[in-house]
Amino acid sequence: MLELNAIESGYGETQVLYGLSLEAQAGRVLAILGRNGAGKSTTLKTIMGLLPLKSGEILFEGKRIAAQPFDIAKSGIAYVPETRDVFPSLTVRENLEIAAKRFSRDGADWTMERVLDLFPRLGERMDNGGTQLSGGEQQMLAIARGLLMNPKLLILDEPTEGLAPIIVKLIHDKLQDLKEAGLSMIIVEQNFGFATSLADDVVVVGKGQVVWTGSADDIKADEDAQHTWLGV
Amino acid sequence: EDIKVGLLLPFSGVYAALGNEIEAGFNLALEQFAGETDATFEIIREDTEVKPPVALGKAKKLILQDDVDVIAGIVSSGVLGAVRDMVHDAGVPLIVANAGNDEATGADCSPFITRMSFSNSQVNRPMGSWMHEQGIGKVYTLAPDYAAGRQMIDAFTASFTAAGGEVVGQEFTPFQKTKDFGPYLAQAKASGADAVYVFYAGGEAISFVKQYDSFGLKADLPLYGSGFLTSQLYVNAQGPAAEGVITALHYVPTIDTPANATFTEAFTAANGRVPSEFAVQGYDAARALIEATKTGASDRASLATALREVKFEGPRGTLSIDPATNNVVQPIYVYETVAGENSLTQTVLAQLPAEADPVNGCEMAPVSN
Amino acid sequence: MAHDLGFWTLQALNALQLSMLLFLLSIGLTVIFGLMHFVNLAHGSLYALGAYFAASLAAVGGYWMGFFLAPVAVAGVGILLYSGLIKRMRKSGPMAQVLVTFGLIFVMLDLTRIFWGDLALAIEVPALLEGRLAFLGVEYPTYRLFIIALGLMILAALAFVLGRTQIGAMIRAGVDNDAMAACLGINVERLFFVVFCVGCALAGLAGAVAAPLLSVTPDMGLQILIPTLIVIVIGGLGSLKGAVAGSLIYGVVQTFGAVLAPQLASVLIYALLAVVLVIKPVGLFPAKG
Amino acid sequence: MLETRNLDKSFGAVHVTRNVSLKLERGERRVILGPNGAGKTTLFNLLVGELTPNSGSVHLAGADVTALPVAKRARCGLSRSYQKNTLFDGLTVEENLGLAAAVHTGNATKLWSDSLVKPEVREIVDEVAEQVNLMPYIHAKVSEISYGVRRQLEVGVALATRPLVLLMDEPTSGVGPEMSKGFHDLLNNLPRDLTMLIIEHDMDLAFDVADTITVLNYGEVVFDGLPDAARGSKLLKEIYLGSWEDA
Amino acid sequence: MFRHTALRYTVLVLLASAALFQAFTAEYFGLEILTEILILAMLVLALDIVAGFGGMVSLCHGALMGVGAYTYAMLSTKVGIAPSVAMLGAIALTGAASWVIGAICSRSHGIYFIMATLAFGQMAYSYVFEAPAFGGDDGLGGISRLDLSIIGVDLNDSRSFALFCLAILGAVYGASVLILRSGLGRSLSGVMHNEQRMRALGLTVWRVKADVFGLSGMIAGLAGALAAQHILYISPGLLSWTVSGEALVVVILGGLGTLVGPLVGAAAFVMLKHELSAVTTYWHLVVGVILIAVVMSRANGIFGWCEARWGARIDRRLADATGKHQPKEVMTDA
Ligand SMILES: Nc1ncnc2c1ncn2[C@@H]1O[C@H](COP(=O)(O)OP(=O)(O)OP(=O)(O)O)[C@@H](O)[C@H]1O
Ligand SMILES: Nc1ncnc2c1ncn2[C@@H]1O[C@H](COP(=O)(O)OP(=O)(O)OP(=O)(O)O)[C@@H](O)[C@H]1O
Ligand SMILES: [Mg+2]
Ligand SMILES: [Mg+2]
Repeated sequence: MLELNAIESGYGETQVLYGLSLEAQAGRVLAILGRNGAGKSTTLKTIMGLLPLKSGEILFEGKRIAAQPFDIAKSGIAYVPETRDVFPSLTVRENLEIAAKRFSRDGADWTMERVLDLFPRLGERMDNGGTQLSGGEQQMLAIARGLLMNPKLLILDEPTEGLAPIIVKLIHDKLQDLKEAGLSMIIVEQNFGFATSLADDVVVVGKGQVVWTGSADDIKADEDAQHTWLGV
Repeated sequence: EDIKVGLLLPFSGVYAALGNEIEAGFNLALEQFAGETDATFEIIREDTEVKPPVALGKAKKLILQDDVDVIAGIVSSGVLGAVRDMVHDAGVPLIVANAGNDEATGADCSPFITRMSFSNSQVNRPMGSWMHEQGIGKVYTLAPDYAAGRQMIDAFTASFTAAGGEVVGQEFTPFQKTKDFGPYLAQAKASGADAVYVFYAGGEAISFVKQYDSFGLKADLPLYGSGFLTSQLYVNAQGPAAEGVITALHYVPTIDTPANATFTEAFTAANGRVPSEFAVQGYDAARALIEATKTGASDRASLATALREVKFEGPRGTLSIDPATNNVVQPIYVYETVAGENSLTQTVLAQLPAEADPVNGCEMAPVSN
Repeated sequence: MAHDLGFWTLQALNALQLSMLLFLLSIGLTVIFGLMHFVNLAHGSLYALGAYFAASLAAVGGYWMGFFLAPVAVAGVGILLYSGLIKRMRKSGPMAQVLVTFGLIFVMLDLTRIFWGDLALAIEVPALLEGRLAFLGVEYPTYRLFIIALGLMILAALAFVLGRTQIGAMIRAGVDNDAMAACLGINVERLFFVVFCVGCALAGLAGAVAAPLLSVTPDMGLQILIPTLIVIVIGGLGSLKGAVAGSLIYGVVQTFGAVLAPQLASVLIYALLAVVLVIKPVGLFPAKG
Repeated sequence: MLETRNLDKSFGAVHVTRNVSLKLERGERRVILGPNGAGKTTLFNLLVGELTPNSGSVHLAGADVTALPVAKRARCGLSRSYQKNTLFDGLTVEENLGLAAAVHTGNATKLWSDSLVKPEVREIVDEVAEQVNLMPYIHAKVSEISYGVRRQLEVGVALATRPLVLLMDEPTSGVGPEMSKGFHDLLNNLPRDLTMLIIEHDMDLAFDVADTITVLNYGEVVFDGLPDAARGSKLLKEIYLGSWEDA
Repeated sequence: MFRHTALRYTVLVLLASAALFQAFTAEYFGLEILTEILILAMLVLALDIVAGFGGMVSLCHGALMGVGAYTYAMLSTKVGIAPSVAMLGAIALTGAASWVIGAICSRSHGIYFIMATLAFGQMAYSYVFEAPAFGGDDGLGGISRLDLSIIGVDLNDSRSFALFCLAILGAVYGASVLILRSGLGRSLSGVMHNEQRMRALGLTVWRVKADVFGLSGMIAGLAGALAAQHILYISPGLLSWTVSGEALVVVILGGLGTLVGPLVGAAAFVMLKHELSAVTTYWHLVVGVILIAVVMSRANGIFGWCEARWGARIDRRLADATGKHQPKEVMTDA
């Protein structure tokens, strides 16, 4: 579905990714793990076109991915950033609508009703401003916004950061449901247990390169790898 | 003999239009009258940008580098103030073609500075008594808050109150920063005056006259002013709003004399527009220079002396120089702006006699060196 | 001086009218800043250009032709500026942008002088809006009421577009966080372009509207620049609320200052600006994000 | 040495620190653990004065410093490093350290002499550069050094004010394992009387350098004790691992 | 922090020799232009100190210069104080005023700082413009120059005055370098690069900003006192924001934060202005186009462009010659 071939990228002068390659397969969940600053978020930002690709290539459904973030989004990739990036001057409803109305194509699964079904709390907060939400609610909103784009691939960066365990559990269950419904996902997580219980495949990133690849079960069993690459 | 003339005018900045108008008049006079004298003229034009320091620099250049025999021009009083000492000390005759600050022919007068335009009090003083004669008892005044604005209004106020009138309110608006006169007009309306007397010029005059009309004040509260308010240069931009405004000035294009007819015809032919008072000031400045050279004067000192004695019949009537101050002595015209065939024109209501300004502290030394 | 109620009503209307004129000007500038983080000092020059276009067009086809076409023409100039200069300057620092637009002020000032001359121009108020209307117990010039109405309409329209429609939500999203907006499939660059042109058109409209009221002179753009900047800095850069608040404050202080403390009139607004910045270094209602 | 009493801070409706009371003895090295968003950085900001608490107080060496501005507290001997590098990017490593040392030695506002050539400043710069392994980069600009080196400099700048109390916010985040180890050595080599408060996600390091451990969760101190106790704490595991595993 | 590079020394020497040559050979008008350049150079040095090295982009330096000019004129003509004392008074008063402005504006940044300084400048302008005591719109004349007859110099002679200004500019440049290289100067650059961190290190940031702004104001005041003596006539236009804007343009055209660049900029600007305004009244248009071109070229002004082209090369050659090598950075990745 999505293939990264030896990509290099970074911020201005500072290069962060050094020839990183990975592949996310359709209908499966890929977890990207790694220490702080390993380059996980940078990888996602590069996929979304938010950072310039210095070399290497990114293929989405076999074709070279578009250059501009808005074209990438239109081609069917939804991104939930680690910073959530809820728009503060938009209400919850508007936050959802600007995603929903632009992607209501034929055969779309996700509608406002379904999303509100999924996160009933958002329904109670429809007219709240984006900043008047708790951290958990913001995270729900960011995920809901991603879903409303009816993506072929959903990218989540640290979806559990700063969330109460109970919400982590909720999100875990919902993502599990989505996975079972056949949605492709890439998840970046600090939370090892969360990631491995959700993912099919795992890559570990260290210093801007993939240092370990395998299945979720493999890494759960491989304490050595965990220790070496994740410091767990 | 070849006489080098420095033409010191603003060709950019807020007064660029005035500079161009004066230059056009100046050139016209040279064309028309150069034949009357043996002298030939070489013109060196410099742009003051209406900035006193720049103008002073340019004056220094004209005097010290180009070695001119005479300088003509100067639009703003600030610029005149800046170059005054320079020309005085250098002994270069200066023919002022606009700047009207009273001091230039008062406390700061110089035998080298001859003013062919007007002085601020000269054009406003007669209006005070004239308006009172017309039966106006109470007046509200408005003018921009700068030296010229205050001098114009003070001269009017002095003669108006001397004649028995009462100034019921007086406001000075921030100079060149006031675009909207609404607040002041409401004040004027509430003041209980019989009429409003103002001094505004240029863009401010256009805005003022139009806004005055739009507030409907003209009917109850007739608008009078110093004639720059409805200058020929701007009056057409004011449109019908200017109709019925009565002002006084040293020149109106519709003065009915042969000299003026020749002038307006020639100027209109050359420039495609009816001349304004600024054009005539330039015209008469050049004319004065030519008259001076007719006496044989050709160097700085002799020109200065000759300029003080010029007297001729121009578009504005008989002009002479007051030997006590070196200011021009000229009649003042009260006129009403009226609708003409396809543009606004002026009807002269009264010609008030020429009157020399008071000496105002001028101690005129004879031309030395 | 004792003044009756009518006097104060009149002055309040004057204040409102001035505010609305400033609002028309500052809103374009503040929207451009809010969306693009671009300080366009040449905004005042675009206003002057609008007045000149309006004057020329009015001479050909009457007031309304100028009124409707001048903003379009200025938007056209905006397109040229955007594709020639602004687009390339988007990524450079604010200092560079300030200077380029500062240079543009000089260029546009002299270009208007070359094309239209130094003489002041003027437009007649259209027949429809001539005269005065009795209003709240006072007679007030219809044209000024028209400006107030137009300002309120533009305010309402912008508040509606920015506050209620999809496009408005997209623009506000772009203001909040342009990278994330792009990730939702919004072409932020194109939105910026449109907004820049709309900002220019609004400047042009302000010029066309101001022309019959004031005189049209080459330096009118330079003269209005400082008041406009004061408005948006007092209000806080980039927010509609700030532009409204700034305009109202400026209009009220200027109008009532002229009446109540005429000696201080010209210093007052600067003193106010200084005080606001000392108390709130980023203005009263700065845009978030 | 450093003490907080019932520190409380909320941003609007978001309650970030709740009644945090901590007490650090002179020379104590305490590590703060807690999930993202637990309020650790906020606590630091409250301690150094970049944020003002809604209630509660901060005491430094026995004196109440709650009302003092950032700069004054810093001059009282409180120094911090930032989670996100907060360096002088256009300047060299030497100048970065020099600025800190100049403020400490009172040379920062002298008009008649250059601070960087003062012997007392040079001494600190050289010593700190040595301590945090920055000698090879001493003349390089910050923009030219790698992220890990910058993280070291981040701590170096904080050290160069010769603080009594040093607050370090995730000093090893973004630092590779080798450098992490080097950092470990650095901490062990710092004078024992330096009081330290460290926010850290690296468990190995945390348990190794800590005299005591505080765990923050939702702005609340949920654990305060010795490393050994923490290591065995189910609570800590739960905070880090989440609770769905139990389900 | 300011450093002299080989290129900077070279340009300085060239500028100084050109100025000396001009001062000894030029005719009257050439001396006028030279003096104008020298005084503008002082103003832009003052501005570069705050804007280029402290990030405080000020739009009130023109007004500060005006305050210096008016203080000098008022003290020497109206109050009757000796010109030398009046000059010191002008420097002190302008310094004090700008210290206060700096202190008040120290919390603002970027465009807000620009606007805050503009507000103070315009207040001074409006006040002077409307105050009859200061001559109002018409300005003040009758100013006399410093009396240096004790050392046998007659400043009323243009050549002596130009040389006098050149000497003062030299002193001002030296003082600027000293300020920037002092502890205060270093702290200033720290504040410009990262204000938050400087505060966390224990620096009272507003004091540093105010102190430097005050020092810069003293230089502006000195320039103003000299401008008054040069033109012998002052008008409120001197305080107008466009003067500050022009000074800023000169600093940027020359090269912000290079100290030498603004000197080049001042010379280039004044000469360009005189040449162009002799040719066309639309010279602002040409200046505007040049400004846009320079900024769009993405170089840091004329001098910045030269530094980018030749600076490194010259330095390297010099380093090779003296055998002083800076350790080359080893790029290691985290
Ligand atoms: N805006 C930036 N400019 C420069 N460098 C950056 C920037 N953002 C991140 N970096 C650096 O890039 C490297 C990789 O960052 P990235 O955000 O991809 O890490 P990550 O793997 O997502 O870590 P985390 O788990 O902490 O989110 C880090 O060393 C970081 O310091
Ligand atoms: N200025 C602010 N306004 C509103 N909320 C804030 C602000 N600063 C921080 N917060 C919120 O307060 C909470 C605590 O933040 P803090 O930075 O202290 O967390 P932390 O424990 O340091 O987390 P991390 O490990 O991610 O650094 C977070 O949920 C954050 O979103
Ligand atoms: Mg990340
Ligand atoms: Mg933190």
